[in-house]
Amino acid sequence: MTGHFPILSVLLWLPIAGGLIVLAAGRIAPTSVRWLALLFSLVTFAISIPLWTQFDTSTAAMQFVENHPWISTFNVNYALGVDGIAMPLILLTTFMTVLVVIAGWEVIQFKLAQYMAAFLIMEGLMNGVFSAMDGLLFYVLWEAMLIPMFIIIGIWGGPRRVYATIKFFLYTFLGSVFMLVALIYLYVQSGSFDIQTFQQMPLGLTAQILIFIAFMLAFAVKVPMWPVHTWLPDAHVEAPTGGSVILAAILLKMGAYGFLRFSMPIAPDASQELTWLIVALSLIAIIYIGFVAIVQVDMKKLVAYSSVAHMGFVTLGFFLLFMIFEKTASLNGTVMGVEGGMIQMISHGFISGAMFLCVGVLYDRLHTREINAYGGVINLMPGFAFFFVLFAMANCGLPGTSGFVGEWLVILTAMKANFWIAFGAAFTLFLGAAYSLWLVKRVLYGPIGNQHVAEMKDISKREFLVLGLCAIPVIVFGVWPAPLLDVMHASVVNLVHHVVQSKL
Amino acid sequence: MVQQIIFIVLAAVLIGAALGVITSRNPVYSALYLVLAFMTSSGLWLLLEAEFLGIVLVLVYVGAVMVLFLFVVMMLDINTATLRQGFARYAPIGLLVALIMAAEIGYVMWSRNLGVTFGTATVHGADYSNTRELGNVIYTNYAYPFELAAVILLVGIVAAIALTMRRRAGTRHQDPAKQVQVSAKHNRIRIVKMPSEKKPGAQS
Amino acid sequence: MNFTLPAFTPAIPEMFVLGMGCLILLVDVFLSDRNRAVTWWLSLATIAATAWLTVTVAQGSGLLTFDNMFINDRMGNVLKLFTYLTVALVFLYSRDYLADRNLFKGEFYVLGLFGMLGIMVMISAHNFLTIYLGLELLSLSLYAMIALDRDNGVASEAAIKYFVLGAIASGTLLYGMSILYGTAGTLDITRLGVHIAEAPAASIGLVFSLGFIILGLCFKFGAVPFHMWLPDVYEGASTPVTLYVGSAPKIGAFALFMRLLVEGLGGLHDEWRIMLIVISILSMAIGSIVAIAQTNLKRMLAYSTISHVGFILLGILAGTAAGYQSAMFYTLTYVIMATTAFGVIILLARKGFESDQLDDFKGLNERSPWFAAVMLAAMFGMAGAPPFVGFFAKLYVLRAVIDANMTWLAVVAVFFSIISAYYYIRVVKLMYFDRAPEGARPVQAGMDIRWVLSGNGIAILLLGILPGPLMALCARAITF
Amino acid sequence: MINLFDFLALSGALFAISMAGIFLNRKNVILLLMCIELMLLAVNFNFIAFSHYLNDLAGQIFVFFILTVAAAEAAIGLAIVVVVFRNRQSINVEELDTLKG
Amino acid sequence: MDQTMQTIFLVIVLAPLAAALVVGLLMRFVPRAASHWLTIIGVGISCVLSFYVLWQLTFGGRTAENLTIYTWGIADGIRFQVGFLVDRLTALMIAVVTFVSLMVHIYTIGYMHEDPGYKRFFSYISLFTFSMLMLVMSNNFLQLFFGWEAVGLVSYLLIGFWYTRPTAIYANLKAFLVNRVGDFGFLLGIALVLTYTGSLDYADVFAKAPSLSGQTIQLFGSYAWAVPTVICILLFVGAMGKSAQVPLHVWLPDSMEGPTPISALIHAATMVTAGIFMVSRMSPLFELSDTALSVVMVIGAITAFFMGLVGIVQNDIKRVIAYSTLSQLGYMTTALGASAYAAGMFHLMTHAFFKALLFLAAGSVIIAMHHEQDMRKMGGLRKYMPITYWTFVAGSLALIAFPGFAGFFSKDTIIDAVHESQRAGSSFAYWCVLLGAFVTSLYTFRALFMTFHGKERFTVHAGHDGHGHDHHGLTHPPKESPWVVTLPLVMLAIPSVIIGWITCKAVLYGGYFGSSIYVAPTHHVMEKLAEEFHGPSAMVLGSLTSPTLYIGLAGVLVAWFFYMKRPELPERIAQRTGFLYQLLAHKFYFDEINAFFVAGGTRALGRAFWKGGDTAIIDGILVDGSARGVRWFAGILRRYQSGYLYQYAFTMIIGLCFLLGWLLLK
Repeated sequence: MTGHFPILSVLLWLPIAGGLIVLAAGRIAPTSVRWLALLFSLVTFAISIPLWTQFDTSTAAMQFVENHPWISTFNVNYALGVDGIAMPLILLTTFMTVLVVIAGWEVIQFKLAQYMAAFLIMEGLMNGVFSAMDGLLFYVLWEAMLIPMFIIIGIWGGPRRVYATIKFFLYTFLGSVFMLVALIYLYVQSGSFDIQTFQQMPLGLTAQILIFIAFMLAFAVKVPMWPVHTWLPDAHVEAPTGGSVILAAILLKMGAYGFLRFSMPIAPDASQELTWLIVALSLIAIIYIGFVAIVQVDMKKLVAYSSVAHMGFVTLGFFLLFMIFEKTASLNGTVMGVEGGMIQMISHGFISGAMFLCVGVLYDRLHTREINAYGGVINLMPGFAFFFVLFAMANCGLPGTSGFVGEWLVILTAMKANFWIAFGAAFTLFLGAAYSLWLVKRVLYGPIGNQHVAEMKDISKREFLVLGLCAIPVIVFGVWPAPLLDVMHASVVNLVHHVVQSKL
Repeated sequence: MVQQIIFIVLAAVLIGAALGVITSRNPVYSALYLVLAFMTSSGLWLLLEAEFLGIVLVLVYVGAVMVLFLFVVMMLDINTATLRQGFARYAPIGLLVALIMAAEIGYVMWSRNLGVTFGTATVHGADYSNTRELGNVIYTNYAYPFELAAVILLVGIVAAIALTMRRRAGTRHQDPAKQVQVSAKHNRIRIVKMPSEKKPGAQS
Repeated sequence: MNFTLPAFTPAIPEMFVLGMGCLILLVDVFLSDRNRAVTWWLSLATIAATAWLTVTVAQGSGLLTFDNMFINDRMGNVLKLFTYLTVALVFLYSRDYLADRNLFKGEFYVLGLFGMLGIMVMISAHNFLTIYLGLELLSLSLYAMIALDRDNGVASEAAIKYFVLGAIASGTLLYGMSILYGTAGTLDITRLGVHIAEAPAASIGLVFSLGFIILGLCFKFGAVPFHMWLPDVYEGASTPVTLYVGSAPKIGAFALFMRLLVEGLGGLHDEWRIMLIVISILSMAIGSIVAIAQTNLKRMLAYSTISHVGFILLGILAGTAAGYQSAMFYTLTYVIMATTAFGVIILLARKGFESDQLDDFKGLNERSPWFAAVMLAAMFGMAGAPPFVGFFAKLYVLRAVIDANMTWLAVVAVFFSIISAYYYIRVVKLMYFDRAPEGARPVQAGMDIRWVLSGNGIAILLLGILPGPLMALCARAITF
Repeated sequence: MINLFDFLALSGALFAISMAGIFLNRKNVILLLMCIELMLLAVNFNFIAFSHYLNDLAGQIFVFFILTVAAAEAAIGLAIVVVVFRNRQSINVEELDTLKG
Repeated sequence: MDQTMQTIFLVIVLAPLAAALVVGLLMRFVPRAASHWLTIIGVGISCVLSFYVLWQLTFGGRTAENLTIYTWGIADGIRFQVGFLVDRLTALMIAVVTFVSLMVHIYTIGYMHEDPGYKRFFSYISLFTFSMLMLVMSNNFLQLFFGWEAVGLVSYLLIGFWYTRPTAIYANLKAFLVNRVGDFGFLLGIALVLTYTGSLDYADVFAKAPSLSGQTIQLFGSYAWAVPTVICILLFVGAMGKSAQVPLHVWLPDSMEGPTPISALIHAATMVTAGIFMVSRMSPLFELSDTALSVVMVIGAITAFFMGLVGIVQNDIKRVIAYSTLSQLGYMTTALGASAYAAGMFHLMTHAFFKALLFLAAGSVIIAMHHEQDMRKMGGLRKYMPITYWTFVAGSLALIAFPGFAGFFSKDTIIDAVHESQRAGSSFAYWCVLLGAFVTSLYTFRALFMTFHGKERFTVHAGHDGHGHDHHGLTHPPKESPWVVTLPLVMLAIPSVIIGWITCKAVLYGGYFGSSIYVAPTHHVMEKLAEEFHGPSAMVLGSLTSPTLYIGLAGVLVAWFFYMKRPELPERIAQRTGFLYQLLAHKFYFDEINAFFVAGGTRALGRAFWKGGDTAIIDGILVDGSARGVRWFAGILRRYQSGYLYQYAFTMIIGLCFLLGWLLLK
């Protein structure tokens, strides 16, 4: 179905072109950089909106498809398309990029053009990752994205940025090269890199398990799942605010997305076999990491760990379906888990992004992330305190915020699978509240901590705008997630029906 | 029968000379042992009806290459004492490797005969000239390699000169670049103006 | 005595280079240092003309001449064209560098051209004799070029090491050839192939000779355990020579593998595959690991070369057409990336400053963002990260390996590629994350080198985004 | 009449000796060069013997070229040795170790 | 007609929300006066409408309404909806909630008039009203959970209202976390409900409830638990959190750190009763499991008695009332456990009135004492603030179930019900609630006497400095509070006195709740009582023959003896019975245990995971360790590249040997 406006290609290439233009502008007209970057991100966001408005929720088929041959030798195609699983993530990407650009407005002084360019380029690549229908294209974009992120953390990061960024790069590189081997293996078997071909082709159990593990290495690192999560706290802590936001809001989602796109449909039987593993790791992430988050002394680290814990819900939600199917041999109750995971992804995108933005707001004023360096901030920054409490509450899954929806659905599903899994998952109620609100208590409340705090100014209009933009979806999807659920429903149902059919 | 004896004698000498090359304490001796080795092997080649190569070996190697070796060895008068230190230390491993190598080669050559069978060599009559045979092909079928060999020699010359030629002070040499750039008008003739002489006794 | 004059046309490029080499040698004698540039221009012109000639006399299917000692086929021509390109790049990059160190002599270019001729001979050699001669022509030129910087102790040390080891290697290769000759009774590649094909079982002589042959070939490539010369030579030689040694000869070496091992001894694939597996794993391991400990960039790149060679061997040992194509693709793209990397080193060098230490790259992004980006492309390209061409090279090779049911080998390979990624990104880290040391001057280099180097870097990216054509070229070059 | 394989064994012995020489003379570069010459000699033996027993001149031609190349090689090698000596006042291998690691 | 009802419900819910949002979000632009008018109007509207609804349902002959507002989301065919179920149970609750809330709004004008956070406070309490209404009007578990958490949030915000006080922000964090522990069980219970009934809609769930009774679930090993038992216990855990039952009661006393109106509204009248309401709402489920009900009853009884004991030794007037709240909640829970839901709900209602009254009165005292809450520094206030005094007395009498007062009808019924109940643990519960009556009257009148009677233990200085916060003493003698404070007192005093008379027949025995509460025929406690019930007056007379009354009076006497007659005695007794006194003074050491084991344990565990797991093992050994390993290995390997020509040659030759050897051995 060619001929229509190549919206996905535009979403992929426009930001990249924008990035290059911004780079050039950095040389020629440094003053215009900010506005150019904002312009490009806004335009991209505007272009991405039709994805939602013109999206056909009734079908699980790929939409807005583009397909051109790319590397004939390998029968690789430049094939783009989105379904209900990918589309919301693309909007999330375009939306968050706008925020990041605004957030970096005055904060970044050093090499601003490169900073903005890096984010724009990354936006394009991420859109590509979510819309790629060809395995190799997916991999190329997936890997290519490491480079700008590597540089963002490395140049604009904190004191230990080099360690953090190299750790980040090698960790993710380690994961993804094995995925590459798996992809090539699949290619050799099927003679094409088309993901849907992969999903249809039959595979032996051993092959499936090996492939599943190869993919899992890549995705588990990105998600990140315990025990390959340790790059995340470092990367988050050292990255500049914008970097942390993108990292938490979108990069992590790519891992979970990979599970839905590759691991589960391509190796369903292996997924069935290894569900116990994923579920166990997810629960560890929820509980173990929750405990770890409580005792953090660094705000960003705390939020980072909370991200890990929340992503645990995503993977848990995805893989519960195998357990339920094994237990009840029926599909009802399975879809809810996957949808819960999806919602958790989206909402975590907004919430963690917002949390990092909040931390950034504080950091810009006091230039420290030590929790103990703050205290009684609310006395001087009531406006900020409003948002901070709101997002903290969303972070601990308060009903009425989007953070609740995912956890709710996943826990309900978990109970179908097994009481104790639900029991473990429900720990988040306590742990999430504990680390979020203890943070709030120590940072916001109490008498004014010290004279540095006493000099803090309340959020500027720009910061208000950014946080406000984050708050809207958090509330809206909290009180009315129906549209989001509708969008992904058809695709998820299709996926679930696909993955419970053995490929042996 | 005679050939057998000659072969055995020469082979023994060759091995001995080779051993001498690698064991003698003084590089000059080694070089001379090498000369001996070449001589004997040229003899052995004659047994194989390779007269031309046998002679070339003597001429080129003994006559040129080895002389060059000796020249260099003597030019850089190297303190042979230091160069022979620790000679024995690596001898065992050296011998071991050599023996393994020899064993492997011997195994393949002797006990397995390379896994192929050879017809006996045709013995040519007295009218047969190995040199003519070579000459026939070397400028025809092998013109291309011959040219390449020429280039290699050229490279050798260029390299040797470029690496070793020094312009020492006081040595006389001509520089073509300068020669072609001279112009008779400016560099060669100098026209000197002289005042005309006065007549003697003008002051008197 | 019946002899028919062979067809010269297929070999016209070689003859032309030979003639021009001698001509330049003569002309150079009559040039004063002031207008030495003439030599430079002549050499570049020669290369351009040769390229043109090569294209004009190019033959689709292999055409043999000179008693089947010379073959002009598509693979050969593609390889030759890339050889010209690389040598031309070497000449372009090296000019200012040499001038600064008054090495800007005619000999450098003459030897360079003769070395190129050697590569060409190797590429289109179809007989042990021509293979050997081409090899020696190249090697001798290289020895001389390395030692050319004759007041530099390090360079001469590198030269002597390279020379001695090279001589041993070629001696060993010759020994292998002699046994081959004896066993197969021929020096001709095709006939050798036929002999092996017809023989009921591989005779032990052939198998035995294989060991010597592989030593000779792997030495040229610099594969473990015959790699020892490589780091020392890379570090010791002056950067332009390193650039030369590190780029064009690899193409020749690849041709050597193809002619001797594949076309000649292809029948013994099962024997040499296992050896190459060991060698390539060792190469990847040593190359990836030891490079981490390096502080000298040239030396680090030397080790990275070793690990890349490991990858190239992977493609060859796969033993399928796709495998050879992938190895060719890898070689060519590697050469492009290597030229870029060394080009940047040369670019940053100044009179009395080599900039071959890793620390010399600190804060390059502040001094010259553009060339920092170019170096970044080279580094990530070598690390095999998309969207740079290095990724597709690895992909191509891995695909061939997996296709040959050696997935485990692919896993090993990617594992080492992770380790090697570390030292590549360390360079990026130095350029981007570290502050420039005091008194670090902005890049000062001629426009010509700036432009060419930029093009070189952009090529890494463009080939990475659209690798199709080059892949297709390799696919068409090797067909059987 | 002498057996081909006697010659081959002889050349093999020479080859092995040259290898041993490389191991034994670990200091003097010139001796290393001489060992290489020995190695080439062994090769030549092989070729000539084979060409004789195969009744094929190609082997001898090859030897011819080997001799030529070897001469050039020796020239360059010795030139390099001289250069090294000029720089280091020594050709002791154990002193040529600035490049390592 | 539905349409109008729906709009009415919506207005009831949204009016406070709107007010809250306007005042809260536009705080900067809303003038001070407008803030309280807006919210009062908002709550007022919903109060009026609530009473209208109550009227309609009670006398208007309207039946229960169950309607859906909008679909929150559909996942997996399960429609999560937001809707209202308004039957008499709900109607009663919303009436109580809105009424008390309105009173508190008015009261606040006076109580907070000098507080900087005036507007914020109003927006909070309106928001609370909204949340509470959502909770009680919900017709499904999702919305119930929403309201459940929302009231928790507001209570969190309000306890920490004075966020600069360390104690306050400690208390609110504690409150939220303890509630979260309860919600933990609650959520699991809901999940189980969904799992076994496939719906979260009350109607469907209750319809399917009987089918649950047979099913079992295996939790530990192979022992099969009855599903209803598990569900109900889990749900009740939630109730324990919200309604502060032992051992999750620890947050309630601390929550007194919040402003007094909050204590009245949230921590006495409404929010804490959410648990009671929820259990009654879930009666169709609870009725399925005797085990669960026994648990409920025992927990309630324990709370009722032991928390009352603690109340005796408190000196902070608000804490005394707080503990009394705990114990009264215990009574309600016990009633539920005895399947006397009606009694529980009835006590909930009456308690809402008189406990709110008591808190507000206490608040009025606190105002007069300039935020001095220690009763030992009060006394003899009666003559200064008569209205407060008399309303307080009314409240106290209601609290101690003095015959005729509201509390009497509800509490006596509960005691009788427990007496009647045959359920396991009922006898224990009976003694608890019986003795509880004594304890109740003891601490209530202790508070009354210490505050209003006896000699004045406060000092009055000449007014040199502003407020008495810094040192004990007032700048001017205490005076009666303004009308905005006293009006609510009176308004609340009236129902505290009379509501029992009016409604007890209907609510308790008249089957007022009808279908909204289900009692299994085997659990017919109330029916039994109904047989003995002959109208309120008869009940009052009947009480003269029942031990309860005298036990209560005994408590009053004891209080009088110790705190009026011989005020020095308590000290001595305290010293004598050292351990017992300490035990009570430290509230059975619950806080200490929690602080040490729960909080400390959590932090210790977290630190162990972090330093031990992440930093040491994963990062130290696996990640950085491997990196170090490679670097070390590289250092080793590079030494092999020794720079010696011969070594290079050896390597090559040995390599060659291996190649050849291998080839030959193959």
